[in-house]
Amino acid sequence: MGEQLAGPVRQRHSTTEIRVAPGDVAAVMRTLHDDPALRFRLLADLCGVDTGTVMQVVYHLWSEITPDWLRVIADGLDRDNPRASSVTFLWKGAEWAEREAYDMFGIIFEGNRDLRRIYMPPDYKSFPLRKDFLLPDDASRSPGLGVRHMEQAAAPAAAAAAPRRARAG
Amino acid sequence: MTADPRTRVRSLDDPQLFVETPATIYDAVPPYPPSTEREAEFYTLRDGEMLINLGPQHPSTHGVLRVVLKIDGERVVDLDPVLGYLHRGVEKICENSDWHMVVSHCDPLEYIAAMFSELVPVMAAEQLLDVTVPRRAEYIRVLACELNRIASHALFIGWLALDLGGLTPILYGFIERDEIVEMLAALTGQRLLFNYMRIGGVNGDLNHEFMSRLGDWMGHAARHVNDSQTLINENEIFVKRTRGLGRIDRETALRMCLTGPPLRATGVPYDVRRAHPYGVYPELEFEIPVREEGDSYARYMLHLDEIRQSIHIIDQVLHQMPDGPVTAKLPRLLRPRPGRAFAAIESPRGQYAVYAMSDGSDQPFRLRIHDPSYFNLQSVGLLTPGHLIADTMAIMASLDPIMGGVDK
Amino acid sequence: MNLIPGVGIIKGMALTLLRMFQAKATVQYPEVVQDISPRHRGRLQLLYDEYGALKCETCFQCAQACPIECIDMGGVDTKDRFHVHWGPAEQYGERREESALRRSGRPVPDRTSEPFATLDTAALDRILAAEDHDPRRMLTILERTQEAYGYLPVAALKHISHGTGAWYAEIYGTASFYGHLRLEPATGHVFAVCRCPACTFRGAGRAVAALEAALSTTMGASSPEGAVRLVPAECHGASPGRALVTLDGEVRHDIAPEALARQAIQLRAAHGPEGRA
Amino acid sequence: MLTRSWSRLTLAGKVVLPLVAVLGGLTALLMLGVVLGIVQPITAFLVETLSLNGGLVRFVVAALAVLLFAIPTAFIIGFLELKVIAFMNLRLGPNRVGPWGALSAAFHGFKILAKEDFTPTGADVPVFTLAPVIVFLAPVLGFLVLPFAPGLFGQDMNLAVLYFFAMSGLGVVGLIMAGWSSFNKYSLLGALRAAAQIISYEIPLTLSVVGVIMLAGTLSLNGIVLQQAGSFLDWFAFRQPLGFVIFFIAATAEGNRTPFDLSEADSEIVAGYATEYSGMRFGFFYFAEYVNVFLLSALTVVLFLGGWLAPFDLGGVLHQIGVAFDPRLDPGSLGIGLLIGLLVVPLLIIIGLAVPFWLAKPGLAFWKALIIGFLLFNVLAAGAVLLWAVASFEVVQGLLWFMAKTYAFVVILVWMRATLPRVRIDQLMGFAWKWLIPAALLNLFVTALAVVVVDAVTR
Repeated sequence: MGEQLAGPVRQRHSTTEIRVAPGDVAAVMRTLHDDPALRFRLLADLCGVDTGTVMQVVYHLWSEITPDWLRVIADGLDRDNPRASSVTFLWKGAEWAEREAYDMFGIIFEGNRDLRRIYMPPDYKSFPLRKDFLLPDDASRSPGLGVRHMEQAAAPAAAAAAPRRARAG
Repeated sequence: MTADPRTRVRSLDDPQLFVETPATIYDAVPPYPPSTEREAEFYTLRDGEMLINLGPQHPSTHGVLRVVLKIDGERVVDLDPVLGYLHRGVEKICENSDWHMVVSHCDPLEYIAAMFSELVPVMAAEQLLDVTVPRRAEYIRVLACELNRIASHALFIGWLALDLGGLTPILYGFIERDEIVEMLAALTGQRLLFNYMRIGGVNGDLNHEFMSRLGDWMGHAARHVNDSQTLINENEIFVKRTRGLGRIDRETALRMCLTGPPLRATGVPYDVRRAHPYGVYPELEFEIPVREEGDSYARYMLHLDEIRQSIHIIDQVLHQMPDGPVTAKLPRLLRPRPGRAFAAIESPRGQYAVYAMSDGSDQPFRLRIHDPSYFNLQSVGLLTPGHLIADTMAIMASLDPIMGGVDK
Repeated sequence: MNLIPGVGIIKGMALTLLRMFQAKATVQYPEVVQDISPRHRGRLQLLYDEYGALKCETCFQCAQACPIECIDMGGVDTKDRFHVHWGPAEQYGERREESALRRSGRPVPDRTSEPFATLDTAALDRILAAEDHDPRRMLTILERTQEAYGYLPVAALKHISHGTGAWYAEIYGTASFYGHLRLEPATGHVFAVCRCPACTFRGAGRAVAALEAALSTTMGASSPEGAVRLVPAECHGASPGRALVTLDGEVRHDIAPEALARQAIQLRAAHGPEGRA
Repeated sequence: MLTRSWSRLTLAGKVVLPLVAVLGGLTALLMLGVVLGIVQPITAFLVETLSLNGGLVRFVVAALAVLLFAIPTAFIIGFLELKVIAFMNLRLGPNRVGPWGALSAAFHGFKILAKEDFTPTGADVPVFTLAPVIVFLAPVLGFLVLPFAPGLFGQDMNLAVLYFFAMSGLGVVGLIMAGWSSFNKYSLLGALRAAAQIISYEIPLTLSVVGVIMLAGTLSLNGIVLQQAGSFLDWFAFRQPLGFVIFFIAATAEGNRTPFDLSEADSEIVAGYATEYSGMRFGFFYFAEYVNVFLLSALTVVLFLGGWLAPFDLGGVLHQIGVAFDPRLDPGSLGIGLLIGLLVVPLLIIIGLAVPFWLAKPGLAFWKALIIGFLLFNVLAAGAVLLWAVASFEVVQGLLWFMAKTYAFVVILVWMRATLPRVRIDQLMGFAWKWLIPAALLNLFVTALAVVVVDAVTR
């Protein structure tokens, strides 16, 4: 499967991490699931991540061969039109997880029969967990770091709207 | 009912959105055109079929869950759960609070087993901070979690019987739970949301009050649960209503991402305490109860076996409890290294996991909470069509969803 | 499973009949109070000391430390001047009680909740823009505001709070912490003496003693007739070779105790008989 | 001046003063009438008309008595249910209102009176308001027929059993009206379930009673009870055991009691037909259920356990153990002894009862011990009078036995409610049609065969 890996395989705290281009997520998942040597039969978790500049979809898998988790990161989804292929053909249970990722980040999963909003009201326009979602109330005020510009009504010209912190590792 | 003039008002939680006055309560059919094929297929009614709202305000939905049933007479043809009534945006709030506050925000998620919903973010933070927790703290964590598991299972038995009409087991369940919760209140200070786990250990050491109550309780452990058993296990009406109901086979269970008792009832021995050992579980000797039938009755009996296993674990933990500090040395302001961590534990309802990302600041960059009830509840849509309305109660009760965790 | 169908039901009925005559688990609450464990954290209440005074001086520590920011508190500062509030910005709430009382014709008890004078915030906005609305440079913002308006009006503090997003209570805490920041317009002349270790070596102590004798008052207060005030100052370690003593803002070069005393008495005399205009 | 003094009156005064005024006026009017001689013909006319149509008067009085008897029964059974289920759930149940919480069910009733009963939008108002009345009156009318004691019954119809089934059929109509008219999907489901359940359980109910009728030969409940005279072995329960079991199961289903309480299954369809009801309308459903429980257990007792008949002859038993008890004791024969007894004996008994308390608790003042003694004396006296009444009056003994047996069955029904879970709708119907009706027919066939054979042998 070497050619489909987009990044180095990392190993820490009993979790193996591989990065995959969003295009060949379906192929990688099928091999992981069906290959008798791997047998990753259980999808532990599926979640969307917004790293401020790019969107990711992170899958956690488990197989009875090793007690470790396998983290597959579909990296590099474009922020304005995030698209990823759905894994409901392997795990029907991922339907709701993908619905939540769509509801919170706007990631569209091709192949998911029922991609509706699951938490927000159906006619809700914006996607709450994206980094540029401005919270109307001031839940963002927190004494820890003083106040970040998230609640800034008139965004100052100098600092960009996105948070000023480095991109996550 | 003349259509009242639809005034457009600015929606409260999304400033750019204009919302018509909310549709009247009793048309289950949404006022907007269906957006996906599944929705279109669900909301087209053949003759003789009727849409009925089960919830959000309904006696047996274990919290605020609305299920739109498409029924033909008493038989359920199709089912579409509608979530979001209890959604508080915990993940967004956690992104704006520092690592200590995350523990308090995650407490009320699976509120019946609050000890577990605290433990997972703490373990994720410890992975990010590369902190080794003292052994005594690990043992106390296992002790508190197993006690909380017994309390949660005792309540599960009560709710299952209550949803099928029996009035007595719920009371025995609450009496059993109350003894345990009083004991945990002596240890942690709170009855429901303990807020006892800290990053690097636990809040306080075992005190005399807790040990004496635990001693009495161990003498007659799970006495009321045994009473509920005689009331339920061989009761013909109960058996006839739950045996063979909501049967799911091993393959579909894995595909539906079921975890916890519903998965182990189908024969798959997946328990995070054995599959991905954490804390001191490798040193404890206990076996994972597994059943083959995969129906509501098997799920119910599995909970009883798990209670016995938990008592066995508590016994061992009390014997092997080492001495030493209960919290690791940590700076007051925690700024974990930029990176990712995935921590999962076995909560009474299944695999409860947190995927935490840190960007070096003292606030989590992303905190994804994986709740077992969210995925277990999903299989209700697969199991219920074909049965009667009364069976949806039995199946949902046997899957034991907690809406706090489902809606996050 | 037992053979005869009815046995399960009968066993269940027998058990409930047995339980009917057993000891009950109910605790008769008002008569029998269950013992609360010493570690109980359920009691959230404001404590009173033995004289009946509230043991809370609105220091906001609890509100700041609260993990889920659920503590909403407000209070009046020790000199009964400013109504300070911590918690989510409840714009409407702060005015609600007072306006209700005023509309009902009853006197508003809290003098500090007088509707504070409005302020032309042009200068303040320039300062905020210069400091990039950054709450961590709060001290410089407050000092430059004091230079612009002569003191720190409440409206300015509110505007800063809205501009930088920090809690109003935090800003009020910073303003009232530093001696050189004034929350009230300075009346009459102001002697400011910096008492940091560097200045004290170079004669600040003698200057303060002389001024206190001349003005017959103590540090931080004004002379009896209010002509001259003696306030602590902050030289940030940049004192020019001798103790930092300023009169109405500009630095005094001759800080000999006698000269300062003569100057103070002269100012008090100038202010003395014909009274302030 | 009048208004000023009126405002100074206390609240009690404002109530008592007008009352006294009215009474005084009436007596004055009556005195005037007697003097003028117009009162006498009026009373004569009244007596004459009443005596003419006695039957109608008896019916009106009986209906009134039955209605007044039904409400307290509903309160008592409501309280009984709360307490028994609580004790079985290892909790105490209501114990704050009245002694041991006895008045709690009564206060439930008054509270329901105070609650607002609104009509939901879209509800069919006339049907919506009439439904609870029908549901409540159906079982209450059923009381008319019950033989409480030898002479004590509402209306002795010779078609009593038939009348009773007509009334329970009427109840179903009320349920369907309630369910259909409250414009709520849950109510509709609940009403249809109730209709299906009660109709399909009416058949085994009637069939099992036909067996008893064949043996008793009469449809009148009094006749049936008299047929079961003699010791408890002559009761129909022992001659019709299968009929008795079928009747009891069908009766629980008829009263919507667990395990057949599907029409008001709160865990599935919120509150069934009573979802949209609140206030006194819901109160009617609430009381109807309890009155139905009393009615069904009373009927089981009358048909199968010999209504007001004693299981064994009390007098005979007492006689055997040597206690010669002649109820017609003539107190006059004691002469002066009676007078002394009435003055001295109660005092002695009170002191006798007070002393042990005074000795047992040192801190207790003697006068307090006396009060306790006096209370105990009252209890003993009441007991003695009751025993004497039972021994001497046939009606009191009959009523006592009837009430004891009926409340035993009420407790059994409540006991089932505390223990058993609910049955599903298709199991409920399957059980009725596949099990109960064939069993009832079999019982019918066997009884008929027995009657014919016994006839042939004895003739």
